[in-house]
Amino acid sequence: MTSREKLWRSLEQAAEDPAFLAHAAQEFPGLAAALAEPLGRRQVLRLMAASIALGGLAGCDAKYGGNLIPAVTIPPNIIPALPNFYATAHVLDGYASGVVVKHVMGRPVKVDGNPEHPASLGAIDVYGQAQLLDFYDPDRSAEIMQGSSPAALANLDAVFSDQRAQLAAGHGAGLRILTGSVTSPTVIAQIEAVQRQYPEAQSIQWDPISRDAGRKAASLAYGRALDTIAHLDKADVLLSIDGDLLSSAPGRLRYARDFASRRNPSRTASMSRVYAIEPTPTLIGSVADHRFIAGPADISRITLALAASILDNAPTTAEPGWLAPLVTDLKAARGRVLMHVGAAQPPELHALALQINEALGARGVTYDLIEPPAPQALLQADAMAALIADMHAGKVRHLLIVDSNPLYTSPRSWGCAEALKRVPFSVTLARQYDETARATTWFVPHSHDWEAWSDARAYDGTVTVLQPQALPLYGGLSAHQVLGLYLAAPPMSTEESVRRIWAANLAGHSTDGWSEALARGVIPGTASAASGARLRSDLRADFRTDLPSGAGAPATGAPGTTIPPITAPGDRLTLLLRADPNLWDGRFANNPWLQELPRPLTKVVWDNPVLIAPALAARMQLTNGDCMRLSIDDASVVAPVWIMPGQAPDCITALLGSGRRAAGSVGDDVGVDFYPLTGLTGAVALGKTRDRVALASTVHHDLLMETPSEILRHGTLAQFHADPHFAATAHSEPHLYRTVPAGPAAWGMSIDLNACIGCNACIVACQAENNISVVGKAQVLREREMHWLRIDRYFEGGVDAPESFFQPVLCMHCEEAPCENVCPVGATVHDAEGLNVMVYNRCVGTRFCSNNCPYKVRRFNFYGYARQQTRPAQSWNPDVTVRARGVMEKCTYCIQRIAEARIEADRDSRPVGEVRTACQNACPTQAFTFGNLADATSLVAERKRSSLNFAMLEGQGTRPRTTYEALVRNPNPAIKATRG
Amino acid sequence: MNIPGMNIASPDATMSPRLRAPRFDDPVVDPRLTSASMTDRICSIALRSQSYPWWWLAFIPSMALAMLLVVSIAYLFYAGIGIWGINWPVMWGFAILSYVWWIAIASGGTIISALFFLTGAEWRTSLNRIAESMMLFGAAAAGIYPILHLGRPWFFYWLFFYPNTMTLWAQFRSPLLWDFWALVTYVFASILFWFLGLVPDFASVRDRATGIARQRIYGILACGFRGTGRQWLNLRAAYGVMAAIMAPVVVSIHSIVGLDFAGAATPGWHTTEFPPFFVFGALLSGFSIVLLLIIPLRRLLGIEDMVTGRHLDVLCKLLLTSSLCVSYAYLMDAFTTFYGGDRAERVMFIERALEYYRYVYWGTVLFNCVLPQVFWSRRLRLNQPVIVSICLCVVVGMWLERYEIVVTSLHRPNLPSAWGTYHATFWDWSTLLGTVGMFLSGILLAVRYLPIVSMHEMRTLIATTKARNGVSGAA
Amino acid sequence: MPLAAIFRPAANFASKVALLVVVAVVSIGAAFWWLWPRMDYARHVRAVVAQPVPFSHQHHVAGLGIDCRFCHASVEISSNAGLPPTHTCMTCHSQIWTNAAVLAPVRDSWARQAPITWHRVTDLPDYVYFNHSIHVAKGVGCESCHGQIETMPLTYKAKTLTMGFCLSCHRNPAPHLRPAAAVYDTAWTRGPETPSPMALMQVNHVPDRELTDCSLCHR
Amino acid sequence: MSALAANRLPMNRLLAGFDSLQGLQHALERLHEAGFVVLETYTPGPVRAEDSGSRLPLAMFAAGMAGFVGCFGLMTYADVVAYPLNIGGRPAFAWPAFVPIAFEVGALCAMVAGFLGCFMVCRMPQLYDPVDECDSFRRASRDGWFVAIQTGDPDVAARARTLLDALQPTSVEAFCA
Repeated sequence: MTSREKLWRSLEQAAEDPAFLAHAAQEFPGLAAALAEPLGRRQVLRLMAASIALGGLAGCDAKYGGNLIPAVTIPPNIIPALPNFYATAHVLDGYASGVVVKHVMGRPVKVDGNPEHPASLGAIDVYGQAQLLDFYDPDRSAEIMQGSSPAALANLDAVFSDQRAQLAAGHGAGLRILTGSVTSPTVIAQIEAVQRQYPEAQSIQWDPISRDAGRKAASLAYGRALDTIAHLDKADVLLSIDGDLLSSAPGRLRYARDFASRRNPSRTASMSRVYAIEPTPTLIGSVADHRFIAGPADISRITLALAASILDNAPTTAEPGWLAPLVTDLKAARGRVLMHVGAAQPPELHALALQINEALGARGVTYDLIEPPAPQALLQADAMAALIADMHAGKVRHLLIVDSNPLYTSPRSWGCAEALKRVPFSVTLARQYDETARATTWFVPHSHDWEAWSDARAYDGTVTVLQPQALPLYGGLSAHQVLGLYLAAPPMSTEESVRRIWAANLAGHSTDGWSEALARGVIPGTASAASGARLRSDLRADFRTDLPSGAGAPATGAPGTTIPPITAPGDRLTLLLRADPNLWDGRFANNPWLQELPRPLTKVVWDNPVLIAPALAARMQLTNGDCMRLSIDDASVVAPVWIMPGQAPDCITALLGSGRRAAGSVGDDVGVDFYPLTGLTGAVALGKTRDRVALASTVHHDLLMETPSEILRHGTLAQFHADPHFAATAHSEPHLYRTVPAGPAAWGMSIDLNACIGCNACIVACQAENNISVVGKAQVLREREMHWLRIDRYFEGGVDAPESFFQPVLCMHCEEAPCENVCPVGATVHDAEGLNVMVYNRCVGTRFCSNNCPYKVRRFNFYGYARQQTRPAQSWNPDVTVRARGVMEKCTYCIQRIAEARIEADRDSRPVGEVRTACQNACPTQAFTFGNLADATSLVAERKRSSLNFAMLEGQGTRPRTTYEALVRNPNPAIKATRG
Repeated sequence: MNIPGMNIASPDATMSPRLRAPRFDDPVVDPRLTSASMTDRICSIALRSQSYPWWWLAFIPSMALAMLLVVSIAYLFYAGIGIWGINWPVMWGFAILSYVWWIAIASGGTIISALFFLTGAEWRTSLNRIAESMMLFGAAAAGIYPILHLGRPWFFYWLFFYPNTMTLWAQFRSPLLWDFWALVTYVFASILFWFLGLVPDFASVRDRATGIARQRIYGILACGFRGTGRQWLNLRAAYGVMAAIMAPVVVSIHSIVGLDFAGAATPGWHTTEFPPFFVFGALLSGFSIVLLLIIPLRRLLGIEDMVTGRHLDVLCKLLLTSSLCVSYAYLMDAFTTFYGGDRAERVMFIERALEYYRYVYWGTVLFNCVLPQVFWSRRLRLNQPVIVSICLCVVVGMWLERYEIVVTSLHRPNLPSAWGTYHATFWDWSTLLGTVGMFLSGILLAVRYLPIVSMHEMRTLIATTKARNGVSGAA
Repeated sequence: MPLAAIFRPAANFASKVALLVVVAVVSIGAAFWWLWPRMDYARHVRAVVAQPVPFSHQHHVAGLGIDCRFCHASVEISSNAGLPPTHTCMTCHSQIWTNAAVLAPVRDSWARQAPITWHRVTDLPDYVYFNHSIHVAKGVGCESCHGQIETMPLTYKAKTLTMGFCLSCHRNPAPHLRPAAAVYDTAWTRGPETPSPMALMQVNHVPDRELTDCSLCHR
Repeated sequence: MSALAANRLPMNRLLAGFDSLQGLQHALERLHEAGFVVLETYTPGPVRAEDSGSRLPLAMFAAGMAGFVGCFGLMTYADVVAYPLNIGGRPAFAWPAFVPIAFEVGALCAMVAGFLGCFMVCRMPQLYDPVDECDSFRRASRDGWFVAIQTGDPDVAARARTLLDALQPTSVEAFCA
C-alpha cells in the first residue's frame, strides 16, 4: 500500500524522495555489470529519477515547470532517453524462454523475445511480457515476516544460525525443500550442496500443472524419463490428441513458429494437415484442418483403436467414420507424421503415442527424444503427496518452500494446511505474502527474476543465464541467497556461483565468452543431445489397455499423474481441470494485463467460468453466467457457466488459477478457485443454483453466424489449387478522387490468417508498448475495454461442432479514412507516409470517428483510466503519450518506433530502415508483417503480392493499409462431414 | 353587433368561444374583441400582482427538475462522460438523441412563427409568441448538449476557427462542425427574432403597468418604442426579412442535424433521405408541442377567443400531414435498406425491427404514424383530451425515433465482433429530465411575465377582420 | 392615476452609457482571450527561474568559451540534450573556485553523492516529442530555440515555443539553417560566405518529407 | 402635468389623439393642408399597411452576403493556404463542405445586422421622450392614434387647437420639448 502511494506521488516529489530512490534503484547487467561498482547503481537511479522528470510520463495536459535531476556521475552506457537492451529469460515451471528487456534511463519498460534463443526465436508469450507488471507490482511484499509480524534480516540470520545447528545435529533429518520444477543448474547445485551438508535432507519439486504423464509414459516405453521435442516443420500430418503443443507445452513458441511455416500454401510447397481430437477446444484444435470432438472416454477408445489399426494392422472399426481415412492418411505420410498427446491425458495414451510414432518411423524426423534437461521425480504428484503425508506424520521439522504455493494449489483432500501446522519451522520464499506465506512460520520476500543472478534451461536443454535487470525494488532475497543460509560457509556471490558453473562451457575466453553469453542470452552447446534409447518391445504387455472409459490411470484415484478427470457413474460427466491460458496455475493472478486479457476462445476476462457444451446447456436450461454447484464427494464449488461451442457434451472444463485469496489487490477474489476439486475421484454432480454472475467478455453478444466473406475469407487447399486468387477481389471500386500520400515511405501491414493461432501475445505486446490502460471488469461489462489490437473469433457451422477462425483486428490505416473527415477539430488526420494519425492532445472527444469507423478499432477514455492504473509511473513507455480522460485512441502502427527510425535515418541522411511493430515482434508465428510498401523489396510488399491478399470490408472503399492473407485449410478429401 | 355568416351557424355560435366548446368554423379571432380589450387582457396577464395557483403548481416541479440538470452537469464535468451509458459500439447516446429531439421541437416553433408569417396565415398570429418561446427554450435545451457530450468539454471553443497560437483551424468537412455552427446561428437568431417581435408589446405592457418598478423594467425592455411611423416601418421591415431568414435557417439546421448521421458510413445512418426526413420530424414534434402548450394555456389564461377551435383544427390537420410525411420517410428508410443490398444495412435493419430494440422501432411507428391518423376525423380534431393524449404520444414517439436512429444503428456495426447493446444510466435520464424542467420553467416564466400573445400583430389582425366583415356585411 | 413620464431625460444618456459598457466588456474580453496565450508572461518568456546554483551561461559560454556539448553531451545522439552531472561541474570546480560560496551546493552534491535539483527553464508539453539530435544534425542552431544563451547571466526561456513557433520553421526551414560547423556557435551570423538557405538545405541533407505532419512531433 | 414639465420652456407642441386609423389619417391631411409641421405619429400599429421605405432589408442582404463570402474565404484560406492537411484523402479545396457553415454564418450576420440596424434607425433605446409627459399618450400602445405637431408661438397653438377640435379628437394635449 504505502509503496503504491509513494509511487503515485507527483514525479517531482518522487524524484527527490529517498524512499522512492531506494525503490527505483537500477543496475547495469551485461558488460557494464561485470565492471560496475556498487556506486554506479545509485547514480543511475538518480539519472532515472531525472528521466522521469524529463518527461518520462507523458500526459495530455500541458504543465509548465518541474525539476531536472541529473546524475552525480553518468554511469557508462546510459544516454538520456536512449534505450538499452539486456538479455535474460522468462522461466515458467522451470522451462526458460529467452527474452530481451528494454531499458530506458535504466528502468525496464518492455520485454521482447530473444531471437538467439531456440525456445523463442524472437517470439514471446503473454506471461513473458506481463513480467513487466509483475516486476513493478506494488503489491509485492517488501517485509520479512515472522508469523504475522514484520522482522528484520538480522532476525532471520540469527534464527537460521541455530536452525543450522539443529539440522546439523540431526544430519538434516526433517529438512525438506519444496520448489516448483527446477532446471537451474545453479539452484540444483546449491540444493545438492545443502543435501551434502545435511544428508537426511530431501528436496521435492512439484508443479500443480503437472507434466508427469509424459515422464511416466517415457519410463514405461523406454525405461527412463525422456523429453519429447517436436519438429512441426517436418510433419506433413499432425495428429493432436487433446494437444497443448501451441498453448502450454514447453517450447510452444518454437512449435508455433514451426507449425506456421507449413500452413500458408502461397509460401510453403506442401501444406501440412492437422487433425485434432479433443474434448474441449484448444488453440491447436481451433486452427486444425479437422477437429474431432471426443469426450475423455472416447479419446481412450479411439486411441486404442488407432493403435490397433496402426500397430497391429487390425481393421479399423466402423465408428467413428473418420477413423479409417485418418489412419490411411497417417500411414500414407509414414515418416512425416507426428502423433502428439496432451499433458492432461494419462501416461498410457502417451506411451501408445510414442509407440505409434516409432512405428510410423517419425522418430528423429518429426520429433526427437532427449534426456530431460533436469532430473525430475517420475511422478511429482506422488512426491508431493508423500511430503504432505510426512508433514502430517510430524516427520518434517524444517520446511523451505520456494516458488510454490501449496496451500492454494494442492488438492484440499491432502490437507496441506493442517499438515503445515505440524511443521515447527517453515519458511516461504514468495513475491507476495500469499496463502502459503501466511501459514508458514517465516516469510521471506522473493526477489523477482529480474533482480538476481540465476540460470535456467529451455525445453531443449539450452541454458540461459538470467541476469538482473535492476536492484530489488522491494528488497527481497533470491532463492540462491536463501539456500545459502543453510550452508555454513558464507556463500559466494550468486553471479560468481553461476559463472563458475559455466566456466567450462565458456572456457578459452574468460570474460569475453561470459559477456557474449550474457549478451546473446544463451550458453552455446548446452542443448541436450537426442537420446538413443530403444523402445521396449513388450511395452503394451504391462499396462492395461482396457482403460476405463473416462480416461485412464488417474481415475484410479492415486493422486497420480495429471489432475484427474472425474467420471460420474450416472451421466458420464467428466470435469476437466486445465491451466488458465492467462493466469497459468494462479501465479499471475495479480497481473492486471493478464486478468483483462480475453481468453483466446471465450474472450472472457476477469473470470473463469466453467465451459459447458451447448447440448448440456440446453438440457439444463443454462445460459452464460448462470451459477452451477459442482460437487465431488464432499467438496463443492459454485461457479458460473459459459456455453462453449465445440465442447464435448460429456465433459465440462474448468480453469485453475482464479479465486486467489492472497494474491494482491488485483487478483484477490477474482473468479472461482477450482483447486478444491482437484485430487478427487468421486462423481461430479451438477446442481443449478439461483445465482447469476455477470461475465465480462469482449465479445459482447453470443452469436453464431456465417462469417461474411467481406470480413474474413477462407477456403480449402483444393480451392486454392484450383484458383490461387480465389480470395482476391477482381473488381476495383470507381472513385472520384484519389490522394496518394507523398511518402517518402508508405507504411503498411499484412496479416496472415493462416498463421494466427489466437495466442494473444500480440495483444499484450501492444498493451505494453503503447501504455494501454486496464479498465477492470465493471468497465468491460460496459463494453469499454481499451485494447488497440483485438483478435476477433468467429464460429461457423453448428453450435456443437463449429469451425473457428481467428482474425487480429487493429487500425487499418485507411487511405480514405472515414474517421478523419468527421472529426470537427482535425484530431485525426493522415500523414505523408500514409499513417492515420491520432493527435490525442487535439481531441475534444466527440467520438464521431469511432461511430464512423467500419472496423471499430477506436477506443475511448470514458474515464481517466490512465490515472487509475496500479502500475508505478516509471513503468510506462516514455515514448508514448499517456492518454487523458475524454480522448480517443487507437493503434498507431507503433508510430513511436517509426518516428525513431525516421529520425535515425534522416540523421544519417539515408532511407528509413526496417521498423517492427510490437505485435509483429511478439507474434510466435510471424502472422504480422509490417514495413515500407514503397520499398518493393520489403517483406510486407512481397506479402501484399500474395494471391491470398484481401482487404477487410473492401466495399467500404476505405483502401486500408492493413490487409489480410485469406485462410486456407487442408481437409482430408476422404472425410466428408469434416468438423466433428 | 351583427356578424355576417353567423346566421348559417348554429345559434350558440354567437356565444363567445370562451363560453363554449371549440368549433371548426370558429373565426381566428372572436369578433367581439377590440384592440383595447385584447391589449388590456394580455397585459393584465403579464402584470398580475400575484401568480395563479396553477402556475406555482407547474413551476415548482419544473424548477426542481432544472436544478437536477445543474447537479447532473456538475457531476458530469467532475467525473467524465463515463457516467453515461455510452460504450464502445454505441459511442453516442442520450446526449445526441435528446439534442436532436429538442432541436426538432424548437424548429417546430420557428416554422410556425416564421414560415407561416411569410405565408400570411392569420391563425398563426395569436400562436406566434408561444411558438417563439417554445423555439427559444427548445433551442436552449438543445444547445447545452453538444458541449456536454464532448469528452473534453472545456475545449469546445476549438470548434470556432480563429488564428490561434497553434496555427490550427477547424476541420470543415465534418458535419459535426456544420452542426455546431448551425446551432450557434440558430440560437442567436432565435433570440434576436423573438426579442424584436416583443419590443412593441413590451411598450404596451409598459404603458399599462403601474408601479415604478414594473414600468421601468418593461420600459427598459421596450427600449423606448413609441410606435412612431419610422419605428413601425423599420421594425416591420426588419421582422419580415428576419422571418424570411429564419425559415431557411430552421430548414438548414435540421438538414444539417440529419447530415450528422447521413454524412457517416455507419449502417442505418448512411442515407440521403435524412435531411428532409429530419425536417418532417421537426414539423411533427413542433406542431404537437404547440398543441400541448396552447390547449391548457387558452383555458388557463382565458384566451379561448384568440386561440379558437379554428386553431386546433388547423394545427391538427398540419400534424396529420407531417405525420404522413414522417411515415413516408420510414417507408423509404426500409425500402432503400433492402433495395440497396448492403449486408450490414440489412442486418442492422432486421435487428432494429425484430431484435433487442424492436419495441423502440414499433413504438416509433405506432406513435408517429398510426395514432395521428385519428385526425382524419374533424370531431376528434376539436376534442381537446384526444388531441393532448395524441400529442403526448407523438412527443414520446419522436424521442423514440431518435433513440432508434442513434442507438440501434450504432449497436449493430459492420463487424459482428463489435456488436453491443446500450443501456442508459441514471445520469442519462437525469440530464434529459433536467432539460425538460429547464424548458418548462422557461415557458412558464414567459407565460407569466411576457405578453404571451403578440398584441401588435393581433391589433392589425382585429382591424383587418373588422374591415373585411364590414365589407362583406355591406355586400 | 397621475401619469408621468416613466424615465427622466437622463435615462437616455444612461442607456447609451450602459450599451457602451456592454460593448466594451465584450470586446475587451475577446481581445484578452485572444491575446493572453500570445503574451510573454503566459509563456514564461524572459522569466528567470531561480536555481540552486546561479549558473551563468554568459560566463561559461561567452566568457570561457566552453562548447555547449561539454555539458549537454547527448544533444547529437539523443532526443534529450542531457544535463551535466555534478561530475562535469567538478572537473573544473575541484580545481578552481574550490571554496566559492555559490558553488557550495555543487560540492555538497559531490560529497553526499546526492544529485542537484535544477529547475526547468525550457519546457514542452509531455505530448510533444522534440528531438535535439535531428535538429542539430540538420543545421538548426541552439540559438534558434534557446536564444542568445551566451548573454544570459541567469538562464531564462527566450522563445515562446508555441506550436506556431515550431511551425514557423517547419514550414520553411531554409532561412533558419546554418552550416554544420556553426550550429553551436553562439556568435554566428549569416555572412557573405555563408551558403544560401537553399544551398544549406542541400548541404545539410534536410530530408524531403512533409515537415508539418502531426505525426512528426505528436505520438 | 408633472412637476418636471412645470419648470420647462413654454408648451410648444400639441399631441392630438384619435380613436381610429381613419381619424388619424383624415387629421393628417387637414394638418398638412393647413401647413402645420407634423413632427411624428404615435400609433398602436403601422399607419401605412405594407410599404417599404426601409433600407434595412438591403443592409441585411449585404451583411449576409459579406458573412457568407468572408466565411467561405476564411475556410478556403485555412484548408488550402494556411495548413493543408490530408483529411481522409479528400481534396484540400473541398468547397461543397464549406457551404453549410458559410451559409449559417451569413444568415447570422444578416440577422445581427437587421437587429442592430433596426435599433439604430428606430433611434432605440430612447427611454425618455418629451411626449411621454402627456397623460393621454399611454393609449398610443393600445388603441389611440396620435399625432404630434410643432406649435411655435401661442397663436399658432390656438389655431391648431381649433383645427383639431373640429376633427373629434379623443384628446388634445400640449407639451414641451
